[in-house]
Amino acid sequence: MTGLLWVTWRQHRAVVSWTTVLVLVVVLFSPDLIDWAFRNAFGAVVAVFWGAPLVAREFEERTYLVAWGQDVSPARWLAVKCGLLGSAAVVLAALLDVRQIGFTLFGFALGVVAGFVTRRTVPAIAFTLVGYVLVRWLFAGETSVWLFESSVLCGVFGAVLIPVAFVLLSWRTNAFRMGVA
Amino acid sequence: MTVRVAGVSKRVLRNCTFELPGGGVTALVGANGAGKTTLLNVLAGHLTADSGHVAVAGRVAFVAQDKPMYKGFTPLDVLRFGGHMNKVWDEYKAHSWLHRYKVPLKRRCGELSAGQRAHVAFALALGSRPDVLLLDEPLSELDPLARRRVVRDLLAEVADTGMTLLYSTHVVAELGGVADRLLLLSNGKLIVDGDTDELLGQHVEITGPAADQPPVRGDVVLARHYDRQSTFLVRCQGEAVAEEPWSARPVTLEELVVAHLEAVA
Amino acid sequence: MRGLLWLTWRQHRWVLCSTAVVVLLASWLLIELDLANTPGDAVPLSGFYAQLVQTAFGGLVGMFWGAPLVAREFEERTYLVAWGQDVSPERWLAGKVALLGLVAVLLAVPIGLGDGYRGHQDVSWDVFEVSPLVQAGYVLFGLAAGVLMSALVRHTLTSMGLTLALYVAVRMVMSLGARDHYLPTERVLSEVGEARQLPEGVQIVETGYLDGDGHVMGMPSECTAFVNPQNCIRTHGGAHSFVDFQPIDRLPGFQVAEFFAFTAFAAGLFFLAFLRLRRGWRPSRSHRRIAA
Amino acid sequence: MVEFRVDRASGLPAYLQLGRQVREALRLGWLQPGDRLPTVRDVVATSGVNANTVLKAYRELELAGLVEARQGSGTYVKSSLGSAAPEALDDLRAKFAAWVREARSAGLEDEDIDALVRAVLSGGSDDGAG
Repeated sequence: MTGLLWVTWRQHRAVVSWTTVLVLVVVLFSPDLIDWAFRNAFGAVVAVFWGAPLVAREFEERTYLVAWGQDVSPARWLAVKCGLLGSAAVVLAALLDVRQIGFTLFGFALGVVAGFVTRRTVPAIAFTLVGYVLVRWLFAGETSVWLFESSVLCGVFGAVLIPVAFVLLSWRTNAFRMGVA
Repeated sequence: MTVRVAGVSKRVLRNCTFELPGGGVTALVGANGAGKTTLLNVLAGHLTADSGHVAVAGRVAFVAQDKPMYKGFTPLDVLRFGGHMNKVWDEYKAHSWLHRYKVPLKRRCGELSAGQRAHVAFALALGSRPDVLLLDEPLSELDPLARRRVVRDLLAEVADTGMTLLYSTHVVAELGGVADRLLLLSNGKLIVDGDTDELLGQHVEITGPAADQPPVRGDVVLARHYDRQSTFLVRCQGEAVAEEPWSARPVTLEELVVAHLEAVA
Repeated sequence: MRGLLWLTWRQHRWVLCSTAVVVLLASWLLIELDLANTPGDAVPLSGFYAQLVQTAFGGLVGMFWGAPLVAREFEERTYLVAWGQDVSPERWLAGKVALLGLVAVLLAVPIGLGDGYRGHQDVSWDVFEVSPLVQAGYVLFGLAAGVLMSALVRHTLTSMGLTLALYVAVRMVMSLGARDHYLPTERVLSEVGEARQLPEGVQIVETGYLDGDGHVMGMPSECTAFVNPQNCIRTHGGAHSFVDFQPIDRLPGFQVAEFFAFTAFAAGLFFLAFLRLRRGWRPSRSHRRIAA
Repeated sequence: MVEFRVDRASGLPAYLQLGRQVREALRLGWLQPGDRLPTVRDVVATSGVNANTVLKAYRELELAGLVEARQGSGTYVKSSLGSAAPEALDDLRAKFAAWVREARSAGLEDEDIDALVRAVLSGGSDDGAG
């Protein structure tokens, strides 16, 4: 696993770092107006800059042939990356506002799926953005219209999207082949 | 058998069947769009065949034609990537390849030349100690000297480790003595699959007075008729003996491949 | 120029169409539903999100049109093709920017018309951004930011991020800070504690207290505890309370000022982008022409 | 030690080219019985020929009785091809060189000499008597 830790950090250190800095800046000293706007937009930022490029860039640069050509099976590669980046996103969202955790998870998962569907960065970002805003719009009405707090619902919706990503992955390549020693 | 392909169809590939023994060097030749890359991708596991069965024994390494690589990584990062992402990783082998071809280790791959990027891709592939190495037009970015040295290094690697090498190429003239097996693909179908030495022995070009059949037993691959003269490229089973006024000439690999491709084109 | 028209359309038609769809949908929501003055004054959700598109319009165009413009060419290495022709890189960029800018401004008109759910006042400071002119300024600025970041960073994802950051930052600084001070504010004085009469629909910029000789006096700390601290302030020498504001009739002028401010920014950024292009890249085929 | 050179564009299979070069070396006395042929790995590394081809060539030479593989230590030359003793070889070469000079002075080009020699070689016995 530590191998994938290094790979995930090496590939995504830039985007994770500046997002963290942004969150700290907003949390530590920002007037409440910006704070409110950023807090709600954080889910979109993670979706667009973390989720969408995760797979879309690999397809676009054709480096999926490198990433999924190693011993580590593509399924584990995706699982560990989503796990690491997902939990980092949750931690940052928790810093901002607990309600955002659900939305952020959903946004991230939506981005990954959009990456699989479009396989190009800019379209993936566009779909993710539109999808995120639409779903926030649907759920944002009366928060308890679906019996659950909307952010929890989004979180569940996001959790459902992750297996969808794995299904799409296995269509793309035999994702679950065991790493041959 | 290290690589077994039975009745595989995918995109343009139609019902491909062949087997590669371990430790052999096989050349995959074919016109553009004949399905070489698709076949290699299926063998590498990046594409799953629509029908048929593919079995590859052992570890597979695949280097695509455009040598894709993370442009933000330096060659050192790529070696670390190989180490982290593989159970079996031979840092020395990968590093010595980069050293031998003088690839700068600290510069980002995006800033390296195409040839250097190719060497980084080779180092990553060889470093994972594959049992089967699949290369899609490996020599296309290399200068003549590097090309010769890479062929020697790859063959030495095959000799040392008993690895099976399957590579696609357009430069047929350079196959002699390198590939001991030739697979010829034409729009998705395998039209020739044989040992290069046997193929050379079997094929002969017979020229003589105009006739519609050559004087020798064997199937005619290509026939050309002029007003008083005919030339036949024949693939015969046994020894090809041609008396006067016919004359027989041994055929080179390139002529053989071009003839087969032309016959089917 | 006709060649560039085809090229720009051929290369960017999907992103142009999808943006247009989103923008027109939002505009329709803002314009059409507003007339139907839906029951209840709460802002229906569609209105909120339409306003979201209206505010983010310039940024979206910057991110999706401007940021990939040059960066994508470098990432795919297609700049060798694009700038290897007889059209020089500068004219290539000028043509694309002109055409994209034109379409962006055209889209700014509908997005700027719908005043949506802001109480239907025809003229009010709340609907400052509801004006095609202002939206045109924003979108040109967004596009310029995208193109510059694209030329500087030459990496799509990063330039999208930087474009968004620059756009949000400048828009915040302008609308929260600078906009109120395009012209010096007018001041109305009144006795401490008396109700102030202000003209209709003003934009209040600053309120506070003046001491005896007319200097601005901060709220004395002791008085903060009182519910109505008037007499406490009087005792601490507070003579008058003042209100600085911008009268409503200045609104159109401010909108024009904001338009020129953002177009000036845009011009500056475009110039820098061209500079970066020319300095960073030799002239195209022309330099290969050997003197006859 | 012999250095193999494979002409990749020729119609002759590589393993036959290797065999021919070994036989040539034997005839010209560069390889003596008891010499060791280069290992398969060295031939692969120096002349870029794949291992199976080298093995095939060595096995073909072994079947022809020219070389023998000694377990674990490589392939050694067993018998020479030079039917004639080396001294006889030199004497014949001198005579032949004289003949070539004579032919050239008679105005024959190299191609004519080549065709003449090939005709005599393929003509076989009848010319011998004449």
